Amino acid sequence: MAGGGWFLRWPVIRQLRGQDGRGEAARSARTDALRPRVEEADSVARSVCPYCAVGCGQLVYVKDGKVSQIEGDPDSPISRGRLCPKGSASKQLVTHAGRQTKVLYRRPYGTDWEPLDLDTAMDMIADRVLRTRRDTWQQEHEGRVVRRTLGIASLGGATLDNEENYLMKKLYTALGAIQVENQARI
Amino acid sequence: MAERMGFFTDTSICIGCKACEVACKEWNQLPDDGFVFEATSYDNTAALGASTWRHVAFIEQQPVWMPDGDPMSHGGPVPHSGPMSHGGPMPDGGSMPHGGESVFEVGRDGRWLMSSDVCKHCTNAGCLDVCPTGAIFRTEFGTVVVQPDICNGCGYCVPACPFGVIDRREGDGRAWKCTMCYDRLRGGLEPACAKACPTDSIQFGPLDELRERAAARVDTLHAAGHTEARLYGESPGDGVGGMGAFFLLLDEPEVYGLPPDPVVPTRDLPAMWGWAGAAIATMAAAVAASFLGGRSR
Amino acid sequence: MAECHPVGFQWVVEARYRGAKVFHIDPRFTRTSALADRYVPIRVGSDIVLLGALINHVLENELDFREYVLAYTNASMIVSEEYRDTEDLDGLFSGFDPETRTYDPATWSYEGAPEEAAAGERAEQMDHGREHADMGGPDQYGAGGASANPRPMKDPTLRHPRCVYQILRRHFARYTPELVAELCGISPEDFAELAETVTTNSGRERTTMWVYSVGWTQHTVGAQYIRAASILQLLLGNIGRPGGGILALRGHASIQGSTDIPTLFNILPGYLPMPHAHQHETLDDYLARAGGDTGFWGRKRSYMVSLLKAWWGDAATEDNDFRFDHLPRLTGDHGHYSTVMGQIDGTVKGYFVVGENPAVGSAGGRAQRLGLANLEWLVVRDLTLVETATFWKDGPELETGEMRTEDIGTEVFFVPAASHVEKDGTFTNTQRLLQWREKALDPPGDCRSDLWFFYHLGKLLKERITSGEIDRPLRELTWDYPEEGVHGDPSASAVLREIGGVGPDGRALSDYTELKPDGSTQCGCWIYCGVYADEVNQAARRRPGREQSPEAPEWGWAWPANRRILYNRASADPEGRPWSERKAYIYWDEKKGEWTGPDVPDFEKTKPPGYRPPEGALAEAALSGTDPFIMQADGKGWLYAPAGLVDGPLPAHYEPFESPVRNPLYAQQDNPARRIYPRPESPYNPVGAPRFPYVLTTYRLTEHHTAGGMSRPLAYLAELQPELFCEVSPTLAAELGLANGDWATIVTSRTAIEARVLVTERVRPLRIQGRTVHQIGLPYHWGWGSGGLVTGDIANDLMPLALDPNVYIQESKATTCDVRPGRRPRGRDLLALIEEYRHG
Amino acid sequence: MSRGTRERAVAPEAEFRSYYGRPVIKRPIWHVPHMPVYLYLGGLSGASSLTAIMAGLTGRPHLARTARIAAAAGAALGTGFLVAELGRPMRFLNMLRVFKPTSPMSVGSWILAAQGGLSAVAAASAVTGILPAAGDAAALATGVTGPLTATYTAVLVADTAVPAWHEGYRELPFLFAGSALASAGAVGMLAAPRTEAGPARAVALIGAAVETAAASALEHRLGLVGEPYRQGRAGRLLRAARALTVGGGLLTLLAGRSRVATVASGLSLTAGALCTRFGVLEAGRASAADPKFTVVPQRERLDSGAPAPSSGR
Repeated sequence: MAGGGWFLRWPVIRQLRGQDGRGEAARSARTDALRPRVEEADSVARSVCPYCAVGCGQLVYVKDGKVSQIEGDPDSPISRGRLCPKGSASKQLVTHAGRQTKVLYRRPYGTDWEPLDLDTAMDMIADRVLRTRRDTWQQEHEGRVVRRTLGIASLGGATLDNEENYLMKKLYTALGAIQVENQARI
Repeated sequence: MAERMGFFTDTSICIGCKACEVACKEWNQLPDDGFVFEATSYDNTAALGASTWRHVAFIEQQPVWMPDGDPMSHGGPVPHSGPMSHGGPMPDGGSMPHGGESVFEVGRDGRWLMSSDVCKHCTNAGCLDVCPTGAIFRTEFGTVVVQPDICNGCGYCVPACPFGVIDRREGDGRAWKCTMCYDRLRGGLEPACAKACPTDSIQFGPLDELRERAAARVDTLHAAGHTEARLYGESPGDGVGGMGAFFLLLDEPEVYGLPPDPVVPTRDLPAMWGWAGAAIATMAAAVAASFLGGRSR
Repeated sequence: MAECHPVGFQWVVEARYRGAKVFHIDPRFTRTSALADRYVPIRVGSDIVLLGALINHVLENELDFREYVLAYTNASMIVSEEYRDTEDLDGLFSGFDPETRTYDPATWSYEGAPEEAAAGERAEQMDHGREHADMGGPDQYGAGGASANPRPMKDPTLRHPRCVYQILRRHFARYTPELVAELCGISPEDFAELAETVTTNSGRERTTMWVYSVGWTQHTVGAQYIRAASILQLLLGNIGRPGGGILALRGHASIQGSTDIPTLFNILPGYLPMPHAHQHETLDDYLARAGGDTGFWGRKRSYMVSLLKAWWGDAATEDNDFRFDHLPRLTGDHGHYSTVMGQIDGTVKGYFVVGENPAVGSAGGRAQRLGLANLEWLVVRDLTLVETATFWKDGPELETGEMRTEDIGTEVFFVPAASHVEKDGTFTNTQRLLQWREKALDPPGDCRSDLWFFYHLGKLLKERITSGEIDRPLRELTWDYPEEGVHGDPSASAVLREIGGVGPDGRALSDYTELKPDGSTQCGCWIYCGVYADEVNQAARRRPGREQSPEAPEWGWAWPANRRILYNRASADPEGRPWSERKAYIYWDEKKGEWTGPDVPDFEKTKPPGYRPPEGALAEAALSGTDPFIMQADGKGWLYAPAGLVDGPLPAHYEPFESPVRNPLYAQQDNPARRIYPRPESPYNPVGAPRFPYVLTTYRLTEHHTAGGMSRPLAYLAELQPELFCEVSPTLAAELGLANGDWATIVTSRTAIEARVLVTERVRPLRIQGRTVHQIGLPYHWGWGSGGLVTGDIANDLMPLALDPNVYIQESKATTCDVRPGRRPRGRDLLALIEEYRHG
Repeated sequence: MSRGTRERAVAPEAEFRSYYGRPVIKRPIWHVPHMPVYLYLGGLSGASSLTAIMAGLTGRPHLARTARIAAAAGAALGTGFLVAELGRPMRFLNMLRVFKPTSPMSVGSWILAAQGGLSAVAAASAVTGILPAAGDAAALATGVTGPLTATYTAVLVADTAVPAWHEGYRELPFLFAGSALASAGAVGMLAAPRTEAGPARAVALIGAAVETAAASALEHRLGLVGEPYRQGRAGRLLRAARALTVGGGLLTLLAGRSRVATVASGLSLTAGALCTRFGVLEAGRASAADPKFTVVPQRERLDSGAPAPSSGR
């Protein structure tokens, strides 16, 4: 298709040379070069849809450090490559503009958010956990050893990974925090 | 030219999930269409357009239930709330009118028809025929595609489509519609909507194969008593020479917002030029007469 | 199912292609109804009447799968003379204490003294019903359920008046088609068709399956709904067989995993109960009371010790009870709603909210927000600024004047989370399948995985702790995971390997039967034992489905032991032969001397059908070759639950806590043991109050996800369902003057919200007890924030805090309300309106 | 299935089924005033070309010169409106990328290009007096491109799925031709000296008559599909067009030597022609907006057992 300059590529000339003006002759160079963008992906991760519990397989295509496409994994015996509207919107879920990517801090009685460094936030949270735990520690309750705190509670979503739930339960239990709950209750 | 590819949308197994709409938008990176509550069943998309290349229609055909918990009448077709005349929920509120003109017996259970509409990729495509720039062309897969690098937004394709599919996008100025994921097809992938469709209501494949499959499906449904099942757009003998995307419907096409007997406008083009020729002759004669008659006067 | 699990629904479509008949029973005609063979409308909260009537139909017509019932269920067992049924006590079972509103289940047990009474107090013999109730019911007995006398008296003829079969007959006798018509609004003809279809599609050649979701669980009798379905399915022989079962469709990617490896107060990983202060001082106490000693649950010491070893490593030794003391103790209900009350009362000071949004997603949203506003500190981790993180800035209580930003002392940390593609790890799906997700890329900005957050928080805490005694559990906690990548993420596969278990040789274990009670093995969750077998991440296996059998055993890994159908021994007859060729699955291969079939047998592979346990056998050895329910102490499916539930051994119909209908069956209107919070933050609609004449139910839409945090900010989803709406029938719309597309206000004692009106015949008025009952449907995906492109009022704000007493799930599927045309009042006027309604 | 119901569905009340009353086809997106003004200018240009030729041949130099200018200005201005109507005006040249006989707009673009070029040469020559032979040749050539320019737009409009347009494909060319003649005649009357304006008046008169007759046929022959020409905004515009055209025509007859009456009649005819073009666009919009115009005729066709056959291309 290349060569011959613009004149020979001019569809009218191509028409005169016998190409169909509603087909071949009308094609642009861009059209001729068109390929599915997933072909250019740097990597493909085999993932699982984060919405409901059917567990549909997803293929996550990454190009230049950005997700370029998420679609169904045809290998999955559960979903056979199919996705519902939410699963199909997964790329938007991970790339949409409303996603919050910075730590925010609201001081007591504050009227607005303030920026906060992640490391500082982690330190502050650790301090509060230890302080509250000390302040609310129950060694005994109704004459029985309970060694716990009712001052710290947790509520987790059910999109947490098993590994995450595991570390959470392990850490909370070691801290003596028992009010550990999950969407699974709700 | 490769084999002609197409869509067969079997609405009898559509669950109205709209995965096709979203998968299409994700792949083709289309803008949203605004956030408007339409109060027309679960359809807030309204219609196909420049930024909506799949549209799922929802048609409620339910028996009219009286306060005593019984359908309004017994025996014969149960009156239902399907869209009649300007049917559907009325903009002025109130309940959906039930004209009582049921073509099908909806039974006690009622029906909720859902159907994913899309560009028909007509054999004789109005949009393609009238496009003055060659932006719209027929691909090696027999599909009809707009080239966004060519389209100058003349808008002619918009009224030329007998299905109201293609539209010009505000702010962008160009015309857009379903490409049957032309880029994906070139890479041997199936279109995003067909791939996502959870129940395989949207099937993609060589058109001939799909037509056979569809005929068999109609036979199955008829045998099961669903005599209302019929194909729409599969016949090469129709007014657009057969559709590259055809449908199995459970009611008349117009109930789904589809034209019952679409015709490609260019079918009458020779006749149109003929009449234009006559008008030109009239013009010439009129002018000649005006001058020559004037001289004689 | 088509609405909320569309991709799963493809298998229903496939089944229909093969001749399956699909009934959809739902208060609303949904997208599922559209593809069902029959749609049966039902009044919310009346399902036990329907299921009970089906059970009655089976029993009265002797349509049960008798051979299965006799061999595999407790139908023939004789129940204690002291047992009194709801038929005898007008809606109560024996053992009820009206003071505490709890049951002492002692009288529900089988006849005759339990043989192993000396081994320790049995759960069902506990003196204090209160404790029984406090401990969260079934969970307290672990995965094996409550223990019960494994060898009670039996009557194989099923004629003994106190045998389970006869008790069932009496109990369900009043659950008739007429009652179904009167209470559910289902016509006798529809019921007859359903009953006929279910029974003719059960037996040797065919199976019937029931599929449910939160429409069955979010009730004050939710657990008993499931029990009712279990009874029906056991009677029809539909458990443990292909095409059978009771399938819970769970609504979140790893909600199954979140129960298996619970972030739940009352259980430890693998459904081991959390120890209770009053009962479990030592490991021995604990094991003695945590369910039976027979069946595979009889190995509970191995499971528990291996867990303690996984957590406290070398510090856990035989001498120190494997650090059983390090576990904090429960003293009652510490569930979500009790925690909220603790926040309001000021006992709870700090709160982690991780990928959850209680300000919108939990019932009685105002109470949730009052609790949040009374915290000292709050950590919210999510993808967007969910309402729970911003309630102090823009919550609805600011508009009404109940709160002022300047008065709210809660210190809030919003720490952004990584998305599912930005971390690796496993989800456990609704069929117990663990699937490993590969990480696609690093998270942006400050976003980190929850694994990162809790691992590094743990490290910081361990750095700061003292040598004091209270810090010992933390100090001794094993917390060494390899760090990876630019952010120092702990290795998720290392965590999974710990969960899957490691043997004395340091190698990953392959099966939970390898776990030892002596501390030589460690395993973070015994039911997941083997997920890292052969040092291979089994959950990451991806052999394409088309290259495998339909069971696809090499795709991911299902607990336990990669079994796809639980209790599949029941797919063969007592002699080990398939019930029929058509339904062959797992069967005994006499020549090879083992169980075989397309799935992993859920049975000891080489235990022959003829095996009979010797006297005094423990664990699985105590079960015979014909006991398929291997986690049960007696190996039987329980038609009647002699222990384990806190609100009765059998399901009985109780009205929802808020209902416009009187219970005609019993004097007892609602579940006597239900849990409520009668306090100012949690008001209730009076039963039968004329000012709340309509039935309200909530649900999800395909286009959105739960409280909307993962869907409202997405343009492609938000545009599909942009506004909160309420579905009403044309009849009700005409009565109230509601116009399609206009606004309506829905009111309960909690609050009033506004929604657009969708008038539709898909919602049908039902004839209940001779009068018309209108139901109103509300999807609950909207809130004011979460970065949502679309916003709206919060449906859950309307819901009462009334809980199932077994599992503490709130009744958000059935309540009462009023509906008014037009938008709701704003500000103080809203409070005035609610006051009016509260006090009539 | 009840046939009776279907038959009732096509009763005179035009009861029919649709999807929430939503249109089946898309409304033409062309804007006001761009599109109708272009139609007017194309007509003016085309008919003026004919007038110019005949005026030249019959020795009416002033009229010829005026008409040549009108033809060139009409084509140039019209092109301007056309470009402004494009969603991507910078890509105007893509109109000449292909030549598509199936596209009246493609054909029209080439015609307009020719008409524009030729009429410009003709007008330039007439105004400057340079290269008169070339000017005359160009003017003569517009004898072909002119009437095409004036009428191809009727084919363009008719070659759509808009029922009121498509079904009017017989009348629309005459409507446009008549309207073009009236427009050109009016401009001729207004701009040429009275001594030469006689034929222009005649052109205007015949044009007005043809326009009025075609409009009337359009309104009445099409039945239900012609409804938009009779009702609503389009109906009002077309009634105004008729009044202005008929009035302008009568005035032309009666004007005699009165300059004022001549101006009034010329302006009236021009206004009438413009109203016609605005009315046609409006009718197209209304026709597309109501599904009944799409559904009812198609349903009748199907029910009469004569569905549209394929064009067999």
